[in-house]
Order: sequence, then C-alpha cells, then structure tokens
Amino acid sequence: MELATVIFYLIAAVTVGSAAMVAFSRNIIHSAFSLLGTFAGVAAIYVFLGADFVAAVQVLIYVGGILVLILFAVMLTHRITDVRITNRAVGRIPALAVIGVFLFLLVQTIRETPWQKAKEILYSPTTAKIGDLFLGNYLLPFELASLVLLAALIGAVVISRKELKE
Amino acid sequence: MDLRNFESLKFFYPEAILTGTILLLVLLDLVLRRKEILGYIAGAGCLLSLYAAVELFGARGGWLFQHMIILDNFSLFFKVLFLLAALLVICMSLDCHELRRVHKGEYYTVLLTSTLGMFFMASSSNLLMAYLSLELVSLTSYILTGSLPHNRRSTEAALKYLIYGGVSSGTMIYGMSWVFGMTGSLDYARIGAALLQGEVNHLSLFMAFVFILAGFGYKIVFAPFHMWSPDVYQGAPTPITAFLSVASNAAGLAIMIRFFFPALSRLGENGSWLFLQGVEWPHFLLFLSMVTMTVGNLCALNQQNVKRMLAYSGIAHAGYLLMGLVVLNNDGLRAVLFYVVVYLIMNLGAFLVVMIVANATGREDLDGYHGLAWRGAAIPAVCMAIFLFSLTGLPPFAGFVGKFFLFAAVIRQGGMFVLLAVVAILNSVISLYYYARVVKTMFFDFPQPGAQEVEMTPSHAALLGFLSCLTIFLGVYWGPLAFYAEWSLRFFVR
Amino acid sequence: MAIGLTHYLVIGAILFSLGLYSVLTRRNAISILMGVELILNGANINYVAFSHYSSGNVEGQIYAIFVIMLAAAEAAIGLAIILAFFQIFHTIDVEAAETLKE
Amino acid sequence: MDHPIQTDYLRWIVLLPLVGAAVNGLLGAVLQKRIGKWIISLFACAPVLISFLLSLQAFLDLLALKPDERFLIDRLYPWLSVGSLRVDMAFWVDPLSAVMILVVTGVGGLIHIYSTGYMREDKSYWRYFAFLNLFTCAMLLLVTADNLLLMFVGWEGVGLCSYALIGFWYHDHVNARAGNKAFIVNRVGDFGFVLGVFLVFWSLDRSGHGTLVFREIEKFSALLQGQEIWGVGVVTLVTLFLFVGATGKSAQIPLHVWLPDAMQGPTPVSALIHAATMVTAGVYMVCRLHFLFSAAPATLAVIAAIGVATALFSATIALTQTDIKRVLAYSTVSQLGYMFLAAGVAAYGAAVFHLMTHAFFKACLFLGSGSVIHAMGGEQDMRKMGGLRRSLPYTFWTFAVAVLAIAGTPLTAGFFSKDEILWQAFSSPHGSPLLWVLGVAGAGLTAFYMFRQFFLVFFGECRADHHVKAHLHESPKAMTLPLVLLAIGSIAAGWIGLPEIFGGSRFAEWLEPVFGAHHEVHASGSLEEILMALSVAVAAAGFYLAYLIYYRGRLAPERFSSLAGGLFYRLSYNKYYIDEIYQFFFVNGTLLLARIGAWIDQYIIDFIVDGSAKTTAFISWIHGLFDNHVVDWLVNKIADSTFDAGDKFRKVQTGNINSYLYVILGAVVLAIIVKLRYWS
Amino acid sequence: MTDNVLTYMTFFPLAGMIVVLMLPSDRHNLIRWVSALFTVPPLALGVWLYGHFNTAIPGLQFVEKIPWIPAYNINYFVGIDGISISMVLLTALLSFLCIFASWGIDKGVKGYFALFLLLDTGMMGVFVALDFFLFYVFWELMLLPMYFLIGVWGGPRREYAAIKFFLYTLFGSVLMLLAILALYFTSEPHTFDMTVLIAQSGKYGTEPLAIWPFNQWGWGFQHVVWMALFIGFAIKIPAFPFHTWLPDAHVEAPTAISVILAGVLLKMGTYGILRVNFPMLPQATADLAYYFLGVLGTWNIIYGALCAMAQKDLKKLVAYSSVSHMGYVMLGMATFTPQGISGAVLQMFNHGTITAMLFLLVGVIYDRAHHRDIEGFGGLAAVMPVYTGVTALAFFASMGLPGLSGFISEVLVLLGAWQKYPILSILGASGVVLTAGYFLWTIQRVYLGPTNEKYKTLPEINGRELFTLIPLGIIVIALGVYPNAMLDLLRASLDQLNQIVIPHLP
Repeated sequence: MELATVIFYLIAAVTVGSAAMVAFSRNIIHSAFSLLGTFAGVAAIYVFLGADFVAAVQVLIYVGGILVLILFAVMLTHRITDVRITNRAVGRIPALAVIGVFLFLLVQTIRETPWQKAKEILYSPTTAKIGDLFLGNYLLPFELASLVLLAALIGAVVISRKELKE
Repeated sequence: MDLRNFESLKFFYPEAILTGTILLLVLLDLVLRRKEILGYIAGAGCLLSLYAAVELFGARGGWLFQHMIILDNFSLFFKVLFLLAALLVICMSLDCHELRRVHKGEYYTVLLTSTLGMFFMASSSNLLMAYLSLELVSLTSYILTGSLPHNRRSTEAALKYLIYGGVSSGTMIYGMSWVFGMTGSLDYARIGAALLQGEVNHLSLFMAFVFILAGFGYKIVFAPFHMWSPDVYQGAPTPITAFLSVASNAAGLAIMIRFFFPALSRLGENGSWLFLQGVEWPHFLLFLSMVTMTVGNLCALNQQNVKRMLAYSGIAHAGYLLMGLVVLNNDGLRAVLFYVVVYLIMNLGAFLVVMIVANATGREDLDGYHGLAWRGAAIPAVCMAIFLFSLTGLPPFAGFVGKFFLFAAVIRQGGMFVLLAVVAILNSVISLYYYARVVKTMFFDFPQPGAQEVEMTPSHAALLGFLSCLTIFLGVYWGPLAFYAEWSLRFFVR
Repeated sequence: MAIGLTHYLVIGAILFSLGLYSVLTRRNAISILMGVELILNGANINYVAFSHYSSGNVEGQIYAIFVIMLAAAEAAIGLAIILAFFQIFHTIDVEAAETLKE
Repeated sequence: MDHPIQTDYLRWIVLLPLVGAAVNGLLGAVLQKRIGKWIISLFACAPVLISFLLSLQAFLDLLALKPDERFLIDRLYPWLSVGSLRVDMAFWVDPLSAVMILVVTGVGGLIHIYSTGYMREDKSYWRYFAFLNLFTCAMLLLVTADNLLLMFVGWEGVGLCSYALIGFWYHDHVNARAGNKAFIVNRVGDFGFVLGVFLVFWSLDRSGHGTLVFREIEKFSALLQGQEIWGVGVVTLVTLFLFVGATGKSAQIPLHVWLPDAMQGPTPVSALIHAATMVTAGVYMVCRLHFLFSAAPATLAVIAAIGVATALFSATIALTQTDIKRVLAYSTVSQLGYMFLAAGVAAYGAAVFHLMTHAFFKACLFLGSGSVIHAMGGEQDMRKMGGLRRSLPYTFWTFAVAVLAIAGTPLTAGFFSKDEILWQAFSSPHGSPLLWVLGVAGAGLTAFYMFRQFFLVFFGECRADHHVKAHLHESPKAMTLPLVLLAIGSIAAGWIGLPEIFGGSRFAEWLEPVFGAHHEVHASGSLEEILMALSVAVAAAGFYLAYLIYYRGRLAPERFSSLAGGLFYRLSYNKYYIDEIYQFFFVNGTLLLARIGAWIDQYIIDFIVDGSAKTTAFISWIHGLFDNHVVDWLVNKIADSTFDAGDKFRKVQTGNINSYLYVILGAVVLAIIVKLRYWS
Repeated sequence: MTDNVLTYMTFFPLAGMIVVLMLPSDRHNLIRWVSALFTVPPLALGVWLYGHFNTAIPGLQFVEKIPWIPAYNINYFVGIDGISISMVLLTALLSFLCIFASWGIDKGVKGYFALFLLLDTGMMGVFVALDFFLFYVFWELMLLPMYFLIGVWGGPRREYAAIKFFLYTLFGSVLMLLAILALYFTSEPHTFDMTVLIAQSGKYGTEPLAIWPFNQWGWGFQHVVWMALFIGFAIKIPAFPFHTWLPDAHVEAPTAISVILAGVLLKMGTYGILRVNFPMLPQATADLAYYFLGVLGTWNIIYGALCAMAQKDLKKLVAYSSVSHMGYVMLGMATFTPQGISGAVLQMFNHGTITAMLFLLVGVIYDRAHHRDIEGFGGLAAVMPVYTGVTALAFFASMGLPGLSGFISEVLVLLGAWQKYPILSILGASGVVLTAGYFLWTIQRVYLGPTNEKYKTLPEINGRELFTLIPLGIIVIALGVYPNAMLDLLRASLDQLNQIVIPHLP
C-alpha cells in the first residue's frame, strides 16, 4: 500500500471520526472542537485533490471564522463552569435507522453511477486560474457574493441591535 | 447573443438600479434623520427599476455575463412581478404598526436585496448563480423574518426558517454536486446537452433531482418541504409574510422552471416539453401536487389565526401551481405564470387586510374579525371577501381565471391528469370552507359589544381599492395578461 | 485499490449523512448549525472531487469557495439569530420555541 | 255527427255561475257588509236560474234536431296543444249531457233558493254562495266538457268545492278534517282517472289518432281493441283506471268512506253535492264513455259487482245509524251502487234514469232533513226527534213523498228507475239473477231504513228537550217551495221512463242516440211483471218491518241488534270499522313513511354529506395529530424512554424543527425507494 | 335599444347596484325605491320580449355576439330561444316583485339591495348566456350574493345554511367546469360557443373510456361529461340525494331570497340540463336520462312529498314541496315526448310562480307571528281571510288543481311520461295524492279549526304584500286557463331539442 493511500485513509478516518464526534457527542464543547478536526480533515482532502486554494480558504474561513463564531456562540449561551454542558439529542435510534438507509442508498448510487471522466487529471496550482475566473467568467457571482456578505453584515446588525426607542 | 461582462451592463439596468438604491439606502440611513423617507426612496428605486425592466421588453434575449444569467421574456416577466411585489410590500410597510420599532434603513435595504436576489433566481443559467441567488434570498428572508426586535414570534420564526433553509440549501447543493459530477459543467445549457447525449444513470439523476427539489421546494413551499411556512409566516411581520408568500414563492417557481424546463428537457411538438428519459418527473410532481394542495387545505381548515391560515392556503396554492408544471407543456407554464400574477394580487391584498386589522386591533386571530364589516371597516371586509373568494377560484374574480387555466392545462392532457383535476376540485371545495369561515366571521357574526372600530389610512384604502379592482378586472378581462404570460414563455435557451 | 473518485464521494456522503443526523437529533440550535456545516462540507468535498476527476477544470473549486463563503455568511446571521433567541428564551433549545403552533 | 252545430251560448251555461262565484268570492265580503245579503242571493241565484233557462234552450234546440244529429257544441279556444295532444276549451251538449245540465241547473237552482233561507243567519253567507256557484260552474263544466281533460277540470273543481263546503264551518276541526278526507280520497280516485286518460291517449296515439275528445275516442275506440299492456287489454285497463276515478267521486267501495263524513257540511250542500250532482259524476263519466266500458266486459263485471256490493253494504250500515243525515248519506252511497249496477250491466240508460230520479228524491230528502235540523236547532240525532209531522207539515209531506219514492213504491219515480235497473240486472247480457237477488235485497233494506227514519222523525212522541220543542217551527217559504217542487219531481220524473209494459220509456228513447239502440232482451212481459211484483213485495216487507218496530213498537229493535251477540249490529253501527282500518293502514302508513323519509333526510343523507365533511376534518385532525403526536411521539417517546430517561417527557407540540426535518428526509428516502422499487 | 335587449336586461340591475352603492347608507327608502326602479326596465323589456318573440323559429333570437377574449375564442354571446325565454321572463318578474317583498329589511339595507341587484344580474345572465364560459361566470356570480344574502340577513342558523348552500353548489359547479373544459378541448377549433358545441355534438365519442371504473360500465366520454354536468346541475335542482342544502337554505333565508332561490335558482339546474346536456351530449342523454332524470325525478316527487308531510316548519314544508315539484321537471325531461318536455319547461315556470307565492305567504305569516311552526297556529282563516284565500289559491295551484297552472304542467309531464315509462308515470301521479295530503293537512292545521287565542289580533295581509302576490296569482290562474300563452313560446325550440335526442334513443 502506498504511503499516499495510507495517509488518505488516515485523513479520511480523522475527518469522518471527528464528524461523528460532532454528531454524537453529548457535550457541545466537544462537538464544537471536533468540528475543528473535520474542517481540518476536509482541508487535507482538498489538498489531496489538488485544490490548494480551496484548502487554504477552508482553513481560513472555516477554522478561522466559522468555528470561532460557533465557539463564541456556545460560550455566550452556556455557562462554562457547568461540567456537563448539555447537548441534548433525542430520537437517535429512528434517526440512525433513517440515516443508515439513506447513507446506504447514497453509497450504492455513488458506486453505480458512471461519473463523467475528465480528459486529464491536473495537479497544478489553481490559485491563479481561480483568480482569473473570478474576474472573468465568474465576475457576476463574485460581485454578487459581496452583496450577500453585505446583506449578512447588515442582517447580523439588524438582528442583534437593540430596538428603537419609541 | 452571448455577452461578455462589460457588454452585458446595458442589459443590466434593472439590477443595477436596484443595487444602486440598496447602496444609497445604506448611505442615507447614516445621514437622514427622518427614516420614513427611506421607504419612499426604496419605492422610487423599485419604480425606476421597473421602468428599466419594461424598457427591456422586446430586447433580443441572450446570455449575459458569460453565461451566468439569461435575459429573456421569462426573466423579465418575473422581474416585473418581483418589483411589483416589492413595491406593494413597501407601500404596506410604510404604515405598519408592527414595524414601528424596526430600523427602517436596514429593513428596506434588506428587502431590496432580497428582491435583487429573486431577479437572479429568475434569470440564472448556472448552478452556481442559482445557489448564490437562492442563498441571497434565503439570508435576506431570515433577516426580514427576524427583524422585529425582541419579539418572541419573530425571532423564533427566524430561527426555524434559518435551520430549515440551511438544511434545504445544503441538500440542494449536494444534489447539484451530483449533477455537476455527471455532466462536468455548471451551465444549464451544457448540463442539458450532456444529459441528453450522455449515458445517464437514472437513479443518481433522480436522486440529484430530489435533492435539488428540496431546495426549490422549500422556496415554493410544497409538500413535504412546506412545514416551516406556517410558523414563519405567522411569526414574520405581516408585510414580510406577504412578500415571502408571494415573491419568494414565485422566485422558487421561476428557478425551478428555469432549471428543469429549458435546461433539462427539450421542446417537443405542439409546445410540449419532453423530459429526460428515466426520470418520472410528471408522476412525481403529480403526486406532490396532490399531496401539497390536500395537506395545505386540510391544515388550513381549523386554523384560528388568519395569517397562519393564509400560510396554509399558500401551501395549497403551491399545490395548484404545481399542477401547471406537471403537464410539462406551454399550456401549463402559461397557466402557472398567469396564476402567479393573480396570486400576487389577491394574496397581497389579503395580507394587507390582515395588516390593517392588526394595525387597528393588534389581533390576527379569527376572533379579532368578528363582525368586521359592521365595525366601520366595511371596505376592508368587502375587499377581504373579494380576495378570499378569488383565492377560492370563484368568478368573476381573477383567481377563477387562474384556476381555469390550470384546470384547462390538466384536462387537456387527459388520462391520469384528470385525477389530479378531480383532486384539485375537491380541494377547491374544501378551501371554500375555510375562506368562507373568515367571510362568515366578518359578515355574519355581529360585533361583540365593545369591539374596537377598525380604521385605516387613506393610502391603505387606495391600495386595497386598487388590488380589489384589479382582482375583479382581471377576472372579467384577462386577455392581455394571458397574452403577456404566453409571450413570457419564449425562453432564450433552447 | 487506488484511491479514486468514489472514495471522496463516500466521505462526502458520510459527512452529509452525519450532518443530517445532527440536524435530526439535536435540540440545540448551535448543534443543528454545526450539522448544517457538516452537510456543506460533504457537498464541498463532492465539488472539489468532481472538479478534480470529472470536469478537469476549476469550476467545482470555485463553487466550493462560494459555498464556504456563504456558509460564513449564514453562520454569521444564524448565530446572530441564535443569540437573539437566547436573549428572549434564555435557552437555545429549539423545543423551547413553542409560541408558534396552531 | 262529425259536424255538430256550433253555438255560442253553451259557454254561458258554464260561465254564468262562475261570474256569480267570482263576484261573490272577490267582492262578497264588501257587498254583504255594505248592501246586504240580498245582493249576494241575487248574484248567487240569478246565474244559476239563467243557466237553467239556457239549458232548457239547449234542450229544446236538441229536440228540434233529428235524433242522430242532436249535438251542440261551443268551441272557445285551443286550450292545450302540445305535440299530438290537442285539447280545446269546448263545451258540448248531447242528449246525455242535456239531461245532466237540466238536473244540475234545475235541482241546483232549487237548492240555491233553499239555501237563501237555510243559510240566512250565517256570517259567511257570501262565501257559501261563492263556493256553491263555483261548484255549479265546475259541475256544468264536468258534464258539458267535450273532452276528458276538460272534464277532469270540472271533476276536480267539484271536488275542491265539495272540500270547501264540507269544511264550511271550519272552526270545528271535525268539519275541516271531513273536508280533507273527502278531498284526499277523491284524489286517490283521480289518480286512477288521470292514468286512464293517459292510457287512452297514448293507445290511440299509437295509431296516429291521439285524442281526448269524446266523439273522437268513440270514433276510434275500435283501434283500442286488441292492444295490450302488461298482458291486459288496453280497453279493460283504461276502463278500470277510469272506474277507480268513478269510485272515488261516486263513493263506491272501497273509496266510499268520505261521503258519510261529508255530511258535516251545510245540509243544502249535502243535498246538492253529496246527493244530487257531484257524486253522480262517476256514473255520468261511465255512461259518457259507455263505448269503452261496453267493450270491456271484465270491467263491466267489476262495476256491477262493486255497484251491487256497495248498494247492499251501505244499506246495511244505514240500518243502524242514528244521525238523520248519515242515514241519508249511506242511502246515497247505496243508490249510487244501484246506478253502477245498471252501468255494470251495460244499461246506461237505466243508470242515468236512476241518476235523475235520485237527484229529485234524494235532494228532497236532504232538504227535508235540513228543514228538520233547522227546526230542531241543529240537532241531527234521530233518537231525539219524533212526532214532527204536526209542527212541520210541508216538510213531513214532501219527505213522505220522497221516502215513498226511494223505497220504490209503485208509480213514484224511484219505483220506475229502480225497477228498470233490477230488470236490466236480471235480463241484460251482462246481468245475472244473482245481481237481481242482491239488488232486490238491497231494495228491501232501503225500504226498511227509510221508513225507520221516517217513523223515528215524524211519528211517535217528540223526544227532544223542551227548549227545542218550544222553538219547533216550519221553515220559511224559500225552503219549503223547493221541497214541494222536488217532491213533485220525485213522482213525476219517473213518468218519462216508463217500463216497456207501461208503454216504453221516453227517456230511453231520448238517450238512444248516445247509448245506441235499446238492446233490451225482450223476455216475456210476464217475467218482467213477476220480477217487478217480487221487488215491490220485498220493499213492502221492509216497510212492514219498519212499521212494526218503529211505528207500532211491536218488535223491539234489540231483538235484531243483539243477534249473534250484537256482532252484526256493532259492525253495521261502526261502519264495519272501515275508517279505522284505513286510518291504520293508509293514513298512518303514509305518515310513517313520511317520518321515515324525513328522518332519512335529516340524518342519513346529511350524515353522509356532513360525514364526508367530518371525514375531511378528521383527516386534517389526524394530520395535525400526526404532526403533533406521531412524529414527535416517535421521536420523543422512543428517545426519552431509552436514552434520556431523566429528561422529562415534554409536552409535545408543533413548531418542532426536528420533526419537520424528519418529514423531509423521510419523504426523500421514500421517494428514492419508490423510484427504485417501481421505476428502475 | 332593441338590438341589445338582453344585455340591457342583464346589466341594468348591475348598474343599479353601482348606483345603490353610491347612495348614502342611511337613506333606506331611497335605496329601496332606486333598487325597485332598476328592476323595472328588465321587467318592461321582458314584456316587450314576450310580445316580439317569434314563436315559429326554433332557433335563437335577440342574439348578440361580441368578442370578449378572442385568444381563447371566448365571446360575449347572449340570446334566447324557447327554452330560455320563460326563465328570462320569470327572473325579471320575480326580481321586481322580490324587491317589494324585501321592503321590510332594515338591517344593512344598502348591502342587501346591492347584493340583490347583483344576484339579479347573475340569474339573468345564466339564462341568456350562450357562451359556456360566460354561462359559468354568471352561474358562479350568483353564488356570492346568495351566500351573503342568506348568511347576513337570514334566520338563526343562517351561517350553517349559507355555507352548506355554498359548498354544495360550488362542488357541483367546479365539476361542471371540468366538463366544460373537456368539451372545449374536444371541439375543433376550441370554442365555448354553445351553438358550435351543439353542432359538433356528433364528435363526442361514446366508446368506453379507459378510465377505471368507467370502462366497467361501458361509459364513454359523453357519459362521463354528462355525469359531471349532471351532478353540477342536479345539485341546483336539487335532485336526491343532493337536495339537503335546500331545506336549510330556504328556512334560513329571508323571504325574498327564498323566493328567488326556489323561484329562479332551482330552475337553473333543469335549464342547464336542457341547454347543455340534451343537445350537446345526445347519446349520453338518451342512455342515461331514464335513470338519472326519470327514475331520480320520480323518486324526488315521492320522496320530497313524504318529507314535506313530516315537516313541522311551514317554510321547510314548502321547501320540500319544491324538491317534489322539481321532480316533475326531471321526469318530464326524461320523456323526450313533446308533452313531457313542454310540461317540464312549463312546470319550471309554474313552479317559479307558485312557489314564489308560497314563500311570500310564509313570509307574511312569519313577519306577524315570528314563528313558522305549523302546529302553533290554527284558525287563521277567521283572522286573516284574504290571506287565507290567497294561500289557498297557492296551495291548490301547487297541488295541481285543474284550472290553475300547476295542473297543466304536471298533467303534461305525467302524460308525456306515460308513453315512455308508464310505471314512473303511475308513481309520479301518486305524488299528486301525497301533495294533496300534506297541503290539505297544512291548511287544516294552520288556517282551519278554532282560532288560536294568541293570534286573534294578527293584522290582515297588507297592500304591499298583496301587490307582490296578486300578479303571481293572476299568472297562476291565467296559465291554467290559457296555457298556450306560454306553450306557444316553447313549442318550436323544444321540438327541435327532442329531435336531436330522439335518434339516439335505443
């Protein structure tokens, strides 16, 4: 077995394992920190797939942004001193059953589907290419994304701001 | 016509104007003291954009921005529709007691952003654009829903909406990723071409569609993706509920038609669409349509809250709208387009009355409507009756013509679709029951002693009058609108 | 067995399923949001993998970048809403949300 | 025959009374108050008298014609013309209807005059005469109509007036109820009548001659021969249907029950409607359509049987009745039975002859009894009368004449007509000795109960209380004059129809163009004489028995009434319980059906409809339940009980995000599975 | 003016509605008189129509046809023939009279009269429309005002009655809509024009449909469409078992509305069958008429009469009598004989006038005694003789007494029925006995007998009430004496109608 394969399985195990922790952990802090593992693992997978820029974005935004936000939210809404911070989950067995069937179906379908095959498999840096596309073909989405972020910004302000005095 | 980025700008006026207005609002919010003016500015922006959109009528259709969006009659139709909805909702918001404590600047900004997002939903020709625009609309919708500060219902609704939206869009992009994987492209046209010639695994295609449908369905509000809507509609401020129930619904339809019809099917003879082999799209939608209208109507039966009832009725109407998609032909689509316009008018009208009553009494439950007609609010009561009967589908109101087209499309197709028509009929009858219950409460029950008088502002009266006259007018003379709907079916792509 | 497209897709599917599982079982709004993030990551793996194996161009990667961006925006709004919710209800258990029902 | 003479005065015979009725009906209340009762009397009596004169004119006109051409017609306008159905508003007079209009207007006129005296005190004088005139109009319409449908108009019209006049004193529920009974029983008969009309029309229409005009039916009646429906000859069925109508109107078994109750009306009404005219409409109708009946021997047999049965049956009831008018009522039923007996043996002339003579003597009897009641201050129970011959001389003598007539005393009208019937019953091809025997027995009973009444009322000691006794007085002129005239008629009317042995019947001769040649079996004259003598003897025996019991008091009535433990007496006294049986089976049965129908309507049908509504509501409830309970229940119950046992079982509610998501995911999975299972 | 008679007749009341809406709402008398004024022109034009109607032409007259929505081949197309003229006259007359019968309304006067005038337009429109789309619009248009008129101005259970009426009728009419669409798409070119659809009647196939369970019954397109239309119309008639809305609606509705309901609205059902089912789907008509018109009609006659007999409420009794009498119309239509079908149409008119009288009369007594319990009266004849007289006239007309109009139509129906279905005719005729039974019983209980002390002082019927009754009374008598006045109008058209169906009879 090649080293790459071993590393792949390792990363896959980390990703899936920490994702499972997120899903199953009874402690929300544990969940939140496990999410870190998932995000990192996914970033590593991106590297495996030759998507260096995406991997970087993944680390920057997910790990640096979203995860911190989530942790803040957890802190703000829970007393840290509480030994066992509840992360209540209910109805696991039926959920497991449904999800199990679902996953089975997904995997079966994935295996049977003849996916499109690329002519060549590239392992070149993608940053420049992506940058070009952002200012070329994908200019509109790129600009639109800025609007989305603006809206999100305003939205976060609107929702968390105190109300107007009459 | 396939335009590059800068060339595209001259066909981009409606969006550009709207974007400009949004930015202007953000700036003016900082400067202006009298925030009421912002509403008028937003309205003016919409009007300007509307003008620009109408100016574009007759322009040769084509791809803009490197195949990102499409300019065609279909997208123009929906743009006009969204602008009308936004305009009306802005008019409603100007005098809404619920929104007194809301920061107007942000409110209108977000509202217009949402409208802009819908523009892109109707015109996107790329999976990425579709996702982006859908998310834009979703995010702004969460904000609008939760815009009432320190309001239990509003915040709760926003939270539910958020979770729902997150899951739905996640599911949708998962589905989209499969489509991407199967075709190697994000562009509708190329996806369509690839699917038509390539070896397609029916099962994975179907699964991808089902996932994508979760995203669209949650916007259109059809079963089983409908369950958020009653809670959200009830919790959101009334103008926003009106906006969501009409514009967001229409945007969902637009994106769905845009995605499934021109992209994933090809035009057959006599204006019918042939769908890809192996995806039992009609059967599936037929079933969904039946379930949706039935569930919506049955749940609406016993609602005590009028807003919630209208939410369920919205679900039922989503079911009726699906009838038009089921038959997979231009007849059906024309009916859908027609009905969307009509639905906009009557549903907005109904919510306007709900708002007027809530303004005066602070109540949204049915008991607040006791003897409305006899409490100085004869005009809102009569208008409400008109809107509700129109929603039922009674002539001479516009809702009848809309339903008529839908039925016509279905009946014409014959066969198993007749079953759908019969189910729809039974549903109409059921729906009459709960609509008539509101009418009954307004007219047949006499006000309890001490009930508040209901008054309304002249602007509301004018708006009501306009909407109800339009409802009747379109019920009697609907040729032009039908023509407009027909005209809007000229897709550029394929 | 060489590592191929299917492996990545399966990881994506597992993340997707685990995300759905969280969403289904969690009562805590933040946990549900985390579940949504898992779903998005699952989808993203698909995009990048397809970009690599199927299309041979970077469209999929761009899609993934947008997804990450939007996830951030959604997380921002989502957490703002959750905090507002917490202020009113003093919990983020979604079962506490019982104002809206028929 | 095909071109009867068109006249323009026949319509007035019918319409004049209508004018009277309209004036009195619409303006009567005002006129009576402003001007007085005399103006009402004028508007009431004058039209009828003028009608009588016009009828005489018609009679004379007929007389002036050759026997075969004796038709007058007055066509007004086409009344109903739809498809092949063409019915004119047309009146005609032929020898048969000439007799009828003379009787109706003549006897009717007398009764009008009588009524002006009898009803003088009544507050609703105008209403009485309005209906009486309306009745006259309807009756005249009935007898002069030239087609079946128009006849039916009169047929129902007389029923309506009968109803209104029976219940004239509507303040008493008994009267109102009697009116209802009469109307409804008549309706049952009419039901048969219209079916007969339909059948005859369509049977003729089949050969392209659909018509309801009498002359044309007669002309084409041969076409009906051989046609069958439901395995029965059309002619038989038509005649049976029509005869059902006749039994209703003419109070034959089994529809005879209304007539005795009809005596609740004012006595002149009983005389006019329930003795002289309306009740004979059935007989008239049978005679009018004799050509059909003659062609249906089976029907004839039925008619004869029912006629004789009715005659005998009601005579037995009359034996024990104590109400003066009730006796007469049953006697009327009985006499009508004789008429049907005659018709049933195809002796239509005899039937009409008896009809005419009966009109005289029965009207006389009724009016006489009215006079008695008037004198007794409204008392009708014969047991409280007696010895009235001194105080009411006119009444007594006229009554006596009429009693003699009805009992069949030789040389009175009743004798001739009844004898004719009995002879025909014996000798006609359709007759039989049995019919004769039964008829004679009935005649004996008739003599008995009539004399019983006669003796009870006019002889012996007065059993009334002294108040009544003090007020006993003869009736005014307006009442006695008609009595006298009718009494004369009761004798003289018979003389125009003498039996063969006394020189032959002018009457039969007159009717010959209608009924065809008198196909009488010319048995030896001596047989007729013997039979006649026998019947007289039987009548005399009846008289003698009554004389013994009620005049001489030699025999106690109890000797008869206690026979067989009083069984016969009770049966007869209680009219064989027919009313009770009908009440039980038909009236209560219908009401029961009605209640069942209403119940079904209220509960079953609405239940089904409401039920579907409820089901819808139920489904929506279930859906809510599913939403509220099942999904959450599955989630919560299973989860809480297994893993989170410490967590309290929360109250389930909607608005639960997780359960919503379950639905979505479940649906997606389901869709995929369905897809895999069915469409792969 | 004379070119657009029907348009004027139809839309005058609508103009009246707009005028009434603009009047100040507290000027009650002004509103009443204005409303009355706007019902006069239709009546006057109706009389004019009666005079100028050419009885020799079987086809349409006074036709107006203007394109409405050309893209869908929808026209404003009105006209009358022998089938509709009697209904048009009836509508004009009853609308006019009912304005006066509504004089006593004093709650929401403006709304009442405005809705009433709208109702008038709707009703008139249904009878003159020759375009199916237009027909449907008018058909439904009339529902709304009716719903409000019952629901707002009705009796104690008005809400229940109104919604029941509404739901039933809507159910039927939506089913009808499907049938209309099916016909539209079968025609070539697609059209809603009834005359064209009739001309194309041969196109509608009868080969068994592939839809379960119709293929089991061997039902074809025609039959299925026929059934859909029939149910829509049967609910209006109302035919058993769709009739239960009627007693409720009648009992709760205000007097004038009951009159309209029974007088005009019920006729729409039978009119629709004659106008649509007969000529457009002749084969299905020939196949199904016996069961769904003949047998069901007879059942209606008997069942309605039995139900009427058991009622304690005077108005309900009259309502059930309508069920019974409309049965004659159905039976008559099923016969395809000139007599039967003429009788049916005549019965429609006669029932309209007679039952209008009955409801007006019930209204009179209800206004005075404030209840309608049959057992609660007694001896009214002594207190209110004129009223009793008019009631008797109406009752006798209703029970088919010869000389009055009801007799003519019933006898024609039964006569016509005898030729085809003697048994039904016999059963139907037995309904006559039952009818007499319950009416006489009612007369006895309400008007005869000792006077009820409570009602010794009831005022006699007044001039306004008599004004509404007398024209009807005159018509009832006049048509009994000279029925050709109406039959002449119908003859040609109905004969033609029969000729369409008869060739298809088995």
